[in-house]
Amino acid sequence: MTLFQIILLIFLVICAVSVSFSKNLVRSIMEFMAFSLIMSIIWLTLESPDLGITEAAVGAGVTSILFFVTLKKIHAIREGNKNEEADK
Amino acid sequence: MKKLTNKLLNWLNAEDTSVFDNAMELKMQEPKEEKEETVEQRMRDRLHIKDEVYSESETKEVKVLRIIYRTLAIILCAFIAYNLLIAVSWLPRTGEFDKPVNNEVSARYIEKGLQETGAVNIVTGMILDYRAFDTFGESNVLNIATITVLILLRRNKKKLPNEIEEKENDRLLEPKNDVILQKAATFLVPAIFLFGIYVILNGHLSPGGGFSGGAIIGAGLILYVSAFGFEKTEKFFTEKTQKVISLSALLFYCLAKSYSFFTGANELESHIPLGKAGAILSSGLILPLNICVGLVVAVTMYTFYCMFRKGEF
Amino acid sequence: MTEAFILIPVVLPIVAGLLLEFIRKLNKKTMNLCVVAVLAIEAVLVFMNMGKIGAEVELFELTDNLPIYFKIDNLGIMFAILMVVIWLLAGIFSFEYMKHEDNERRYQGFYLMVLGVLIGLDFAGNLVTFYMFYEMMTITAFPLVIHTGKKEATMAGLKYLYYSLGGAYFALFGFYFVFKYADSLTFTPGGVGINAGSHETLLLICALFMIIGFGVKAGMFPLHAWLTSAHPVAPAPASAVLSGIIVKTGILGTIRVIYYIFGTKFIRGTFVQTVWMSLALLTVLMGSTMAYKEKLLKKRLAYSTVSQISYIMFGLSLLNETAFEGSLLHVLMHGFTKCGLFLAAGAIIYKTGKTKVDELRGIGKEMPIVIWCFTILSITLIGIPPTGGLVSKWYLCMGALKSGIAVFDILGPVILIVSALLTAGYLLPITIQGFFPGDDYDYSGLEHKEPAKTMTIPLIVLTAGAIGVGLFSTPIITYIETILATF
Amino acid sequence: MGPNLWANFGEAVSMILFCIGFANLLLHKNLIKKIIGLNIMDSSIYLFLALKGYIAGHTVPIVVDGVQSVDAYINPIPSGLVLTGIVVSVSVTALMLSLTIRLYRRYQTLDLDEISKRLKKEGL
Amino acid sequence: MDFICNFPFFSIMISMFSGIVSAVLSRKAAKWLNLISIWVIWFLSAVLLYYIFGTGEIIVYKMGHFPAPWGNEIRAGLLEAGLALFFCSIMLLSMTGGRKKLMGEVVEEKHNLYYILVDLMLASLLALIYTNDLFTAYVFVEINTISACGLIMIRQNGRTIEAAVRYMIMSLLGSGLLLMGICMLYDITGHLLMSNIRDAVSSIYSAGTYPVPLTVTIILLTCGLAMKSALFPFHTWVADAYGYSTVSSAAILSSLVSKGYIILLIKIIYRVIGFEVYRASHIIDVVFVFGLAGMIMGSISAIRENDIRRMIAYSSVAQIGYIYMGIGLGTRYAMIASIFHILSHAATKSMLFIGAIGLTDVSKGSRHFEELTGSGYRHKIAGITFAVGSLSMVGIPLFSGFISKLLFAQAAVLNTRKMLPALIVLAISTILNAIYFMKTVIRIYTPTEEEGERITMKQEKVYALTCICFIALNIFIGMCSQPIVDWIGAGIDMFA
Repeated sequence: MTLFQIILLIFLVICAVSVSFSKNLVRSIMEFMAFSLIMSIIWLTLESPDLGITEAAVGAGVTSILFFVTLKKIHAIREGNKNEEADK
Repeated sequence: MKKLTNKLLNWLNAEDTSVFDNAMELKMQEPKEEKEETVEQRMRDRLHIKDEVYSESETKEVKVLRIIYRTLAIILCAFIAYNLLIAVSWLPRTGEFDKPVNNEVSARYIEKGLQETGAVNIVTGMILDYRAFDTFGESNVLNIATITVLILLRRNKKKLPNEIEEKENDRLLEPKNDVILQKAATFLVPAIFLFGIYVILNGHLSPGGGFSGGAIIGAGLILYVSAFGFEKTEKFFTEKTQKVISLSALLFYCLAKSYSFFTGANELESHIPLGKAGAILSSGLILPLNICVGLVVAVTMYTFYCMFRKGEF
Repeated sequence: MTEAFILIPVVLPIVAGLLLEFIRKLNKKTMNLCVVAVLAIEAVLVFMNMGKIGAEVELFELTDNLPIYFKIDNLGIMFAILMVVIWLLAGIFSFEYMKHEDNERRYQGFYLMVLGVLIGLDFAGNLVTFYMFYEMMTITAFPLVIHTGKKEATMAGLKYLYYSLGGAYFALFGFYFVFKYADSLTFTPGGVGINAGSHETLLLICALFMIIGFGVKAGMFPLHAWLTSAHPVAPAPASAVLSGIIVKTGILGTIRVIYYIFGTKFIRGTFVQTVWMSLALLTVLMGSTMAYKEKLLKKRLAYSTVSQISYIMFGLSLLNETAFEGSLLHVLMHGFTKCGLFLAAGAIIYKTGKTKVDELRGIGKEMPIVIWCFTILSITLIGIPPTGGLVSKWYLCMGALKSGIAVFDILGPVILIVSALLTAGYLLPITIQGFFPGDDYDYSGLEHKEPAKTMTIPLIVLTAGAIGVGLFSTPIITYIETILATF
Repeated sequence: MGPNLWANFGEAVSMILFCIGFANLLLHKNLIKKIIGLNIMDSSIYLFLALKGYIAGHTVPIVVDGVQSVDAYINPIPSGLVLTGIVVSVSVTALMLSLTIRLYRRYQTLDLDEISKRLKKEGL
Repeated sequence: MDFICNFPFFSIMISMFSGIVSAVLSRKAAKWLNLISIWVIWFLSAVLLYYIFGTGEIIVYKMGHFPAPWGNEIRAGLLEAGLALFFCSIMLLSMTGGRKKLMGEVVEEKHNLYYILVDLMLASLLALIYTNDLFTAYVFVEINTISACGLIMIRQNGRTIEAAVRYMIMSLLGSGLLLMGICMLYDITGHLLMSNIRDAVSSIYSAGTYPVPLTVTIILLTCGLAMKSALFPFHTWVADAYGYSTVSSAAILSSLVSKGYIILLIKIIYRVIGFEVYRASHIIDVVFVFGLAGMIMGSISAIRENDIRRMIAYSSVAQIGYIYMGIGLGTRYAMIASIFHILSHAATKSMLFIGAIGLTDVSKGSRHFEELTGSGYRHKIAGITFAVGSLSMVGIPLFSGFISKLLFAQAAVLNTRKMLPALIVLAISTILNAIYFMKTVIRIYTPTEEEGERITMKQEKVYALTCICFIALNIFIGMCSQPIVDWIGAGIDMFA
């Protein structure tokens, strides 16, 4: 287990925890995308590129798109931006 | 540090997305999006519910129940984590060769896989030839997921749809001419398609395969739609297209696999040439099956997107 | 396969009842004719079965070594005859009475079905068959209880159902254990061999459970409350058979379990016997006192049923021959008497609509036959010589004295006598008030309210039967001794 | 604790991720968070599997110039299983998201407790 | 190899094929295809059962050109074939019984989708019964879950959507645990085929290597399947899901879906872990305790309900508790009792749902007890069906419920350590059953003066026929239980 992999794994944990901590749904979905990307990189380092490609295409791609569409449907994105403006 | 602990506590009590403090997804639509009286009605409901939740009468039991539930859940999670970690600590070491996992099964896949399936990519050969039944079930999972999404989000044309569905339809927002997006899409979409087709066709030679390629093509379609709007795609992709493509692909899959299962089980000789290893047209059924899976996946992804966006094709 | 004929009396009424439920167009007269015909045929069949003692038939197996199995023995045939006779009489009575109730068809149909189930109960050859018919009886008798469909009737019916099912589950609970430890579940006189091994106490507890469970039907003390609320609400003929017959099935179950499965040796001298006896005596006393305090006529009779049935329970709990004879005699006697009393009450209610005891002043002048029958039956129940009550109670007391169990051999007879006095106290005043309403009573308002023949004749027959049991008690005793001889 | 905890660092991490996802699924009231937790749970299991197949020093199971010996390639089975699993999880995710949309259209909220309260109030 | 040996494979493929094709068919065509395929599978399973009875040997069928540890494999013994037959018949009866309701409750253009769901559900159930490979089992468990969710929310009102969400969350937790267990098992044994895993596990167990991971694996598998099959603490979704979905969905869900998971658990116990190893692990006591708790709590919450269908749903929670109690007793006899109870409960519960829907039809569509008063007179056959089902649930002799209670009691008596709690809880829960079912039956048969619409048998011939078939099935199970018990015993012996 190389140092690189270990760092990636730690990143993974950080992403997962911050997903559940972040108040803003858009942010948490961003973090989930990062999670999937890191996961695909880990799989590439684990000598299984099939999984890497698939995860990158699905987890980071289609799933996140579906998440965003859902957020738009439930009127979370607009409100979320408003909140951020309010924070500023 | 203190902030962190607070955050942790919040997380444990799940107060971060509580109903009533600034949780954005619980705000209601703008009044202009719906009739006044419905808004007032819902406001009244909301206030009423608020009273119900936080009125002195109910607060205690509700809170107690929540606390009990939370504590139980946390205890459960901690218990599971502890056990799993202990179990992991007893498992065979990662990355070493002499483990029960590396037994005659994987050995045969690796050593005879090329001759028996004709696939250079052993993983593809395994999932599409050795353990094809699982993969068949998997594509059926996709199929049935599509069915459920259709059931849920499909707008039925018979009875006139209610105003919420009307407003949910994103076709109202079109056309949106985003020049940058369209320019980028004109370059990107063909490349994405080509890449996806390459991945599908070389599924048995190189990493990837039907599923990833299909997902890539689906993503390309989605990008195309979001750049150029729906009326472009509605020209070539309708409900009929989806039905025909997925039906034919799955049907071919079903029949081909049934044929090979049947011949295999009854010790008949299946007349499917394996071809020369390494060529595109090789490895028997794997290439067409890859294509089928790719088609199904691409269509499914695009169907998901359409359904989510506007509830129709 | 001629043996299978013994099942005809079981099947016939059930089929007839079901037909009656489903055939719509059938005017009252023909229906009553059919019912009485079925009852008569039934009686004949049962009497014919007397010749077939020892006949047995096995239908099918529920699970391995749990067959549905019928066998005719003396005890069963005796109960069967009692049931079928009383059923016939009460049936005839009901034709007139049910005129002022609606949907007769349902009533008569279930009435027949219950009879069939009861006969099956008598002929049941092993515990599982017995239990099956016991449950079926509980279910089929239920419509009779709630027949009037009033709210209190439904409530009483619910009470009846829950108590009975609960009691049945008590019995079932013991049944599970017996099924493991007993050699077989077939009723064998003197008890099947029970190889308890180290689980003696467990099995004794099971025996107690089963006694209590069947005691529920017999209205024994801890679970008697259903009886006094269920019997009064039912229409009079139904309550007559309920409290004359159906409570007896509890007795039959107890006899079957104790004398035919566990065996008297297994129980004698254990705490089970003590608890059983004390419960029975408690019930005797409590029942009579409650009856004494009660103002409603039918309810008073129901309480008296509670106490009288516990006489039988007490006799059984003594576990010796004399008491056993006394109990069976009391079964017959009480069957006739209580059925007659309820019918008389029904006749009174039917003609005058009076339900309270105080309203019955001068009733004897209005319907003399009914009240005479009532009087004779009361005397029988109290046990004034030369009626049947005396004989059975005499045997019970003798058995108690013979049994030589500390305290109870004295306490038992005392309590029996006290309760007999109480019985006199709560039954005779009706007669006295009925015939001698006192000087201030104006005889002007009297008119002749004698009910129709179909009501009086069964009453008279029952009275005659009650007296007959007293007069010809010797042949009955000899018959019972044949039963005892098999132990 | 057994001897191999540090050697199985990756598996340990995947287990922790599993439990984080589990806790998300149990504790969050917001459906979107629940769904993300579900995804995290699944992909942690797939990480576990992929680590199981990994053998240090071996390469991708794609036959290059005819070398077909066990000590050249990693174990192909877990990769196949994970491929199947990813499909399942994406289908389930899509289903859950569409359920979310419907739920929001009906109740204008994503909080199951509040929804059940409103149901109690409406009494249907 | 005989041609009949293809039948398990045929039955799975036929249902999947009809599921795929129905997508483009019209409503009627889909309905007929569904009906025909179920019938065909029924006949295939019947022939298969007969054949296996004749030869008395297990059919092992390799899916593809490669033998077992490399390719997939399905395996059919006595128990599998019989269960397939039984599930087909229950599915058939539930569909025919609820079809009229379906017309009213589901949007007309989504009917063929409903039939697709049912087909794939049947396919997944058959695959769960027949498969001999753990990962295949997982994939089909997922199909089962998704199609069950579809069955719940095909009738779209707020309740069903919410119920579907709750159901999905609970069962996804369950399948996560299940998958994790499978992976760990794969790691310590290196196999995915059930037979090989059992050999490996027994060698591991005797050699004493990996004791901890083995225990954790057993815990994970059991918890996952228990969660999915609505064992007591995880039953929150049951009431809404069974209570508000369309009736054939409710019948299928309550009588087949959860049972499919339990069948899988039993397969895992016998064919993967090995009965002895499983009994040696202490998870079995936990299962026992949860089963007892479910028996009590389910009945109590059923008593508190005043909505007939929710009441039935809660009672099925209690019945699931019975089954797990039997598994927890941990003897062969108790396992036979559990499987018998799976059969009898499947028959009875679907019957109750079908009867209840008939009753609610004649009481202005309301399912509350006040409205139901006297509905037994307004709709005769439905009333009789419901009454028979209730009697069977209460455990009156002649009906199937009595036999299963009897078997449970015998099994409990044979197990000295757990005898007393099992028997006491059995008695209590039986009495509770009696309380709420008898209450309902009396309510149904309490005459009322107010005249509702009446429905006679002639108006609904199919429905009446279905009800009669249900009653006949129930009484058959109740009276001819001995051959069934022998068959189950033989099937369990074939497992090992």
